[in-house]
Amino acid sequence: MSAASWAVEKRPTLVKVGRWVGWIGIIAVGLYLPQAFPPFRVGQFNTIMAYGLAALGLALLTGFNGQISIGHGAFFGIGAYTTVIIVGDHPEFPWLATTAVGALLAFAVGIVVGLPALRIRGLYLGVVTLALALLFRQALEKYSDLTGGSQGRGVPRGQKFSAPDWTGLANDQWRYYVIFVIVVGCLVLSRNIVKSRMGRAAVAIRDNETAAEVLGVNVARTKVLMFGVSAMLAGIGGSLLVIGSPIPRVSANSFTIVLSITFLVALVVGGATSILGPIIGAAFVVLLPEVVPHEQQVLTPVILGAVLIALMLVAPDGVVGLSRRSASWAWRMLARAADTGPDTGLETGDSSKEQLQLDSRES
Amino acid sequence: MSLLEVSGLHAAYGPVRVLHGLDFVVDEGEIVVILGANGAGKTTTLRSLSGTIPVDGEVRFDGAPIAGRKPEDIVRLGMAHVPQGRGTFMDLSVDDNLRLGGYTRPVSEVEEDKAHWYEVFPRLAERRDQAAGSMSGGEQQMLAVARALMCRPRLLLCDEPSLGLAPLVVREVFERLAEVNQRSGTAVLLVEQNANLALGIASRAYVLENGSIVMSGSADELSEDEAIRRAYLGM
Amino acid sequence: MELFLQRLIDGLAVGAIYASLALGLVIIYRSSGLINFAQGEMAMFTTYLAWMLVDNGLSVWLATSAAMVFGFVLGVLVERLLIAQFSGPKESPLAIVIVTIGLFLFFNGLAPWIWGTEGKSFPNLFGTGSVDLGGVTIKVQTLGIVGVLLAEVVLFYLMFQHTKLGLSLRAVASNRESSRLVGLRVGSILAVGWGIAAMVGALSGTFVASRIDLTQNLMQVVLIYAFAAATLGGFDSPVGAVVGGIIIGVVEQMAQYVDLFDGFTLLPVFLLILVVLLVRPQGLFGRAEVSRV
Amino acid sequence: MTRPNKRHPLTLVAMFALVALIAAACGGRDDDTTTGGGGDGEDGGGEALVADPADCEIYDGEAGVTEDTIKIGTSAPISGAVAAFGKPLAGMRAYIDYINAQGGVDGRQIELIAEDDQYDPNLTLQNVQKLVEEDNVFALVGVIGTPNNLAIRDYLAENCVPSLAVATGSPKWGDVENYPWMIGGLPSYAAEATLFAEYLKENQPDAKVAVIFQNDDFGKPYVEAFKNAIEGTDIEIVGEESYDIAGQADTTAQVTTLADTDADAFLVAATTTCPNILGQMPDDWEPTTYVSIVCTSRTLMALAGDAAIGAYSARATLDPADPANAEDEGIAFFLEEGPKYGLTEEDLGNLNVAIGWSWGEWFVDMLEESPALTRADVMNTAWAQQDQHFGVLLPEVLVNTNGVEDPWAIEQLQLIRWDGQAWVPEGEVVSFEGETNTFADPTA
Repeated sequence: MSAASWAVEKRPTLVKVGRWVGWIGIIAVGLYLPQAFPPFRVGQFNTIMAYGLAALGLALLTGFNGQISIGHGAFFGIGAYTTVIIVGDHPEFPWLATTAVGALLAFAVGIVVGLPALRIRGLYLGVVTLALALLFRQALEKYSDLTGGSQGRGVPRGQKFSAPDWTGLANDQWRYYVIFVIVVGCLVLSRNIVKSRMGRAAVAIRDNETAAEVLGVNVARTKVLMFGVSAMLAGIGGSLLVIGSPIPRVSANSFTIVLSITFLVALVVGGATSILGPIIGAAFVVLLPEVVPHEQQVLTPVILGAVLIALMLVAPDGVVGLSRRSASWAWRMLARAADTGPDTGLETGDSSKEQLQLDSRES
Repeated sequence: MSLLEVSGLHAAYGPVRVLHGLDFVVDEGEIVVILGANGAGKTTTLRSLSGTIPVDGEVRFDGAPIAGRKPEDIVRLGMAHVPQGRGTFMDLSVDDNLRLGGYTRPVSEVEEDKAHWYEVFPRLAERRDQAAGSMSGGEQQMLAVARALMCRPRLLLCDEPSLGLAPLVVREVFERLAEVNQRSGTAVLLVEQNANLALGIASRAYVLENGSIVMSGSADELSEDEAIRRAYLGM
Repeated sequence: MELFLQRLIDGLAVGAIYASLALGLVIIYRSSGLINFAQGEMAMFTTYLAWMLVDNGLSVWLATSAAMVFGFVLGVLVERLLIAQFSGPKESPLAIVIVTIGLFLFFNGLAPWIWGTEGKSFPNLFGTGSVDLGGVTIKVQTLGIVGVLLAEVVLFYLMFQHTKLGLSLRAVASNRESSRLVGLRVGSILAVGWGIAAMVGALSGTFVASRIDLTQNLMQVVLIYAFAAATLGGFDSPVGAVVGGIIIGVVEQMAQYVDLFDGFTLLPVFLLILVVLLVRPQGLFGRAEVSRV
Repeated sequence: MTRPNKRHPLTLVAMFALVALIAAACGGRDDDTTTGGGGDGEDGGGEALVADPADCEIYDGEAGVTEDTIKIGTSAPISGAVAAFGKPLAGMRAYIDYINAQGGVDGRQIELIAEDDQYDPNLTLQNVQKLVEEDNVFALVGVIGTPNNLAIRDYLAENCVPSLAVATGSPKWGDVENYPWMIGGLPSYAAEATLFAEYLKENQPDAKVAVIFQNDDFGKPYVEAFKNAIEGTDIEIVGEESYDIAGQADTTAQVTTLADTDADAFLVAATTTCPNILGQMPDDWEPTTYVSIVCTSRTLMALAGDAAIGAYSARATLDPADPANAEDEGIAFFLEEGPKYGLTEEDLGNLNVAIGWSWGEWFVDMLEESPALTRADVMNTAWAQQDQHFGVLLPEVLVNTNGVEDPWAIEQLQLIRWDGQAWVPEGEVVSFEGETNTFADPTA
């Protein structure tokens, strides 16, 4: 038996092993990063992870459930403001507890926003959530006594999330590791949700709401819960953004609709139907400005827009989908070389099946 | 030369092959029925004729090859398709539906034809300003047929007009089809499960199973055939 | 009372602008069932083109007309080159939402690159005079914009109900496959729909630019209110867009009576559309979804 | 089928354990938390330093300075919604190119690294960290935006990095006690609001004032300061309306409401919305109108058309676009040298570009005056300015600072009036020297 045909035969096992190796590799690299980079880079990785969580929330909502939100910046903001306000007023309050509070608040608001989403379907939901993003920004300015408005609000000077002595870590490294663990936890949680009954129900709703209903899926409950969970992830991300910063501070100017759009870009770049994709997408949006030449920075949004359009044309399932498809293609080539493999022609469809779909009024 | 000549027609949805080389003809002015069970490939056959799905094989309409052409061009050649589920413009009025049927014709003809078909289908005339979606299934089926006829086709493709209709209404629809065929000389290619009524108005028939034609003959011959009687006529 | 009347009239004026952009959104929605998030940015872009012409000495009216032509071409190009790529099996409204958001970023970034970041001033189409009616001042500009809006509505009504183009636009929106089966060239019709929408957008862009300075942000906020107007009125109803626009304009003005809404103008608008959508998901004038059998 | 969700609590626990292990194994970073407060705080030499390196855990006084270069940085909105605010950068760049062409500062070429923050304070902080930690810049200059500077000032104070000519007028820059490493490059908004209050006291002592303000970091302190200034006078605010710049296309409702009060003075604390506001004023309402200094651009005034005629504002600088100013030394220099260093025709007519140019000049002056090229020396030089004049400042405007006592650089303003074509000066230049911090509490 040739190596190729062996590989083809063992494909399922290999894929599984490969996946584990991949995950362990990612975690290992993730753990090593703060050892290799200066504090400001480590802070940037924190931003990537925080944005990544918001994009992950969008993936659950959009990629796996077919609902759209152009307002996730608001949920992200809820998390961020919760942390700053609580720690600002009660410096003794543990930082990570504020993340939990922020997550719960975002979840609750997500449920409230998700409720009308039951009736306001598809594209209408896009419009309503877009309005929500702007509304949040206005509320920050309107209630600036609490939020600091556009001037912003910080915690008492010097107060920051610092490393306990026993760790022997620098503050930035400590922040990074804590956030890293939470993010990995959220990734595992999301993966489990997707594989759970609820996740399958969500996908069924995305693909055909009426059919899902006929099959006995509780459409209303699933959609509202997905909205809540999605908002919660964004809320955690927002809180982590603050915790991960050497100068914990928020300003209304950071929570414009541009932020919500940024999350969408991250989602699309990474791949809407993957768990790791949103983090990759977040890395893209955070690091892109650095690769744009300084003289051409005015063009950053143009590049973002062009990338978004190009991706939808050539790889609507994002970077992760693209790699899935090329892996699948490689397997087929291997199978052909081995000439023993089963016809995998149908299997290659599995990533394209997961392209973006949306329950729209006219579908 | 027949009006429609099909040979070696293949079609597939993605990797799933549905039609495996059909050969059949429809002559000028006749009614031909293709019988087949659910999933036999009846709808696919019609869709491949009208250009809504890509095909392999040869399709000649009035001598000209049309395989691979777009539906909007094929309709201009004189082949109209009443799709499964009727394809009415639900939120448009009956009158607008008919006007759209005559989209490829000059305006003067459209008014004339509309008047004509309102005469043939008086129920449509009564409902001319009503949204098509608000009518009963039978009325919508009539509308779909009338709309298809508005382009003055030489061949009318009809996809299971009996689907979802009460038996009495089905009977009326078939009567109308026969009437239209006689009055205007439009050839009709009908796909049906309801063999009883279809064979009643058709001159010839084909039987489609799993994407292949397994039997053909005159309508009378087939209605006598033992296998057909058992499979499609419920006897 | 005078204050109340003044606010009503002001609301009408602002609402007319929202309505005007909302009309463009409705046209696209009607023909393709899509929402164009780049509608405002395309209008901003064509307004810059109009500004260039004015800057080179062309009259405002001619420049505005030229901008409308540009708009039409831009709309057709966007539909043919991008949106049309997503028809057929790959069709997904969400993909198109994201493409239009991409276009939003694209145009929003391109404009300052071409024309700089400094605001430009765009002349007023109707001059600066005003009419006094028993203590209530009405600007000639207001009358002009409302007049143009009414003309737009009448023209659109005639086009949709009484022309072959209008009929085919409605048909394509209603059932794309059947449209092809009766011989409509769906692609071209959709492109024309986008063209008309962008043309209307170009007009509203010049209206807005005559009131605030022309920057790449010209239409962003207006677009949100136009969305609200279309949502309120029903995305498939031109009449709804106009009524929705006027209502939102008036609500925005009247909200000044309530302290809660001071500096928080989106709240009443947001609450309003939320309530309307909950009670009538298709909007005030929208047609309810006809169930398919 | 497996039931992976059952595994998840365990996975999490395992993950925590793993991280704890690895983190402990890896250990901390050597170069980060160097212990020992103080550094080598000897540079300044003086006793009572305003900017004292002893306040910092780590002090790297000569960062970014080599034999032949000085690296400096800035962060500004180069792209994004308010990229227009980034205009001064062009002027600053041009001036630095000019000075480099003249041989630089003490033979050192200045290298300016500008990062884009899209006006998002989070990005500003990231940019500044990058500039300080990776690019190793000596100082920052002309960082734009109130929220943006607020986001970085703790960082600057902790790391003892000077930020000169901070590009906003927020009263907060007067808080030198807590933040000695930054100095403002514009007059305080509070000083401006006070100027208008002073004018009213003199000319309309019982004025009824209508106020419209942007409900943000610009408008709010502006109105606060105005209220402080009229306290105890007969001037009364009869109407107060705010609007949200990001969520509102139109301010008609607010203006209509204010017009209804029949106020005889109108304070417009707005930025780009000024023309809209002026244009919405009904013809029969003719109050004494004051627009903020940021509205004095010709584009904005032109947009407002006739409605703007007679409006008051203030200035501390000369407008390069006004031919009447062509004789001024600073303006002439800017117009002559600017184009040689990349400024376009449009840039030359832009007041903000001219202001950026001026900051460049001021910054270079401070470098040259500094006893040594260390961060503390340069910063303390900024805190001890005497009758300094630079760029396109009005000839009468002289910069005097004295650390905590007098932290404001630009404290002279002149009232001006729009005649439909140009701004015409109204009266003499008013000096608030040393008083700015009394107009608004910088620590509020």
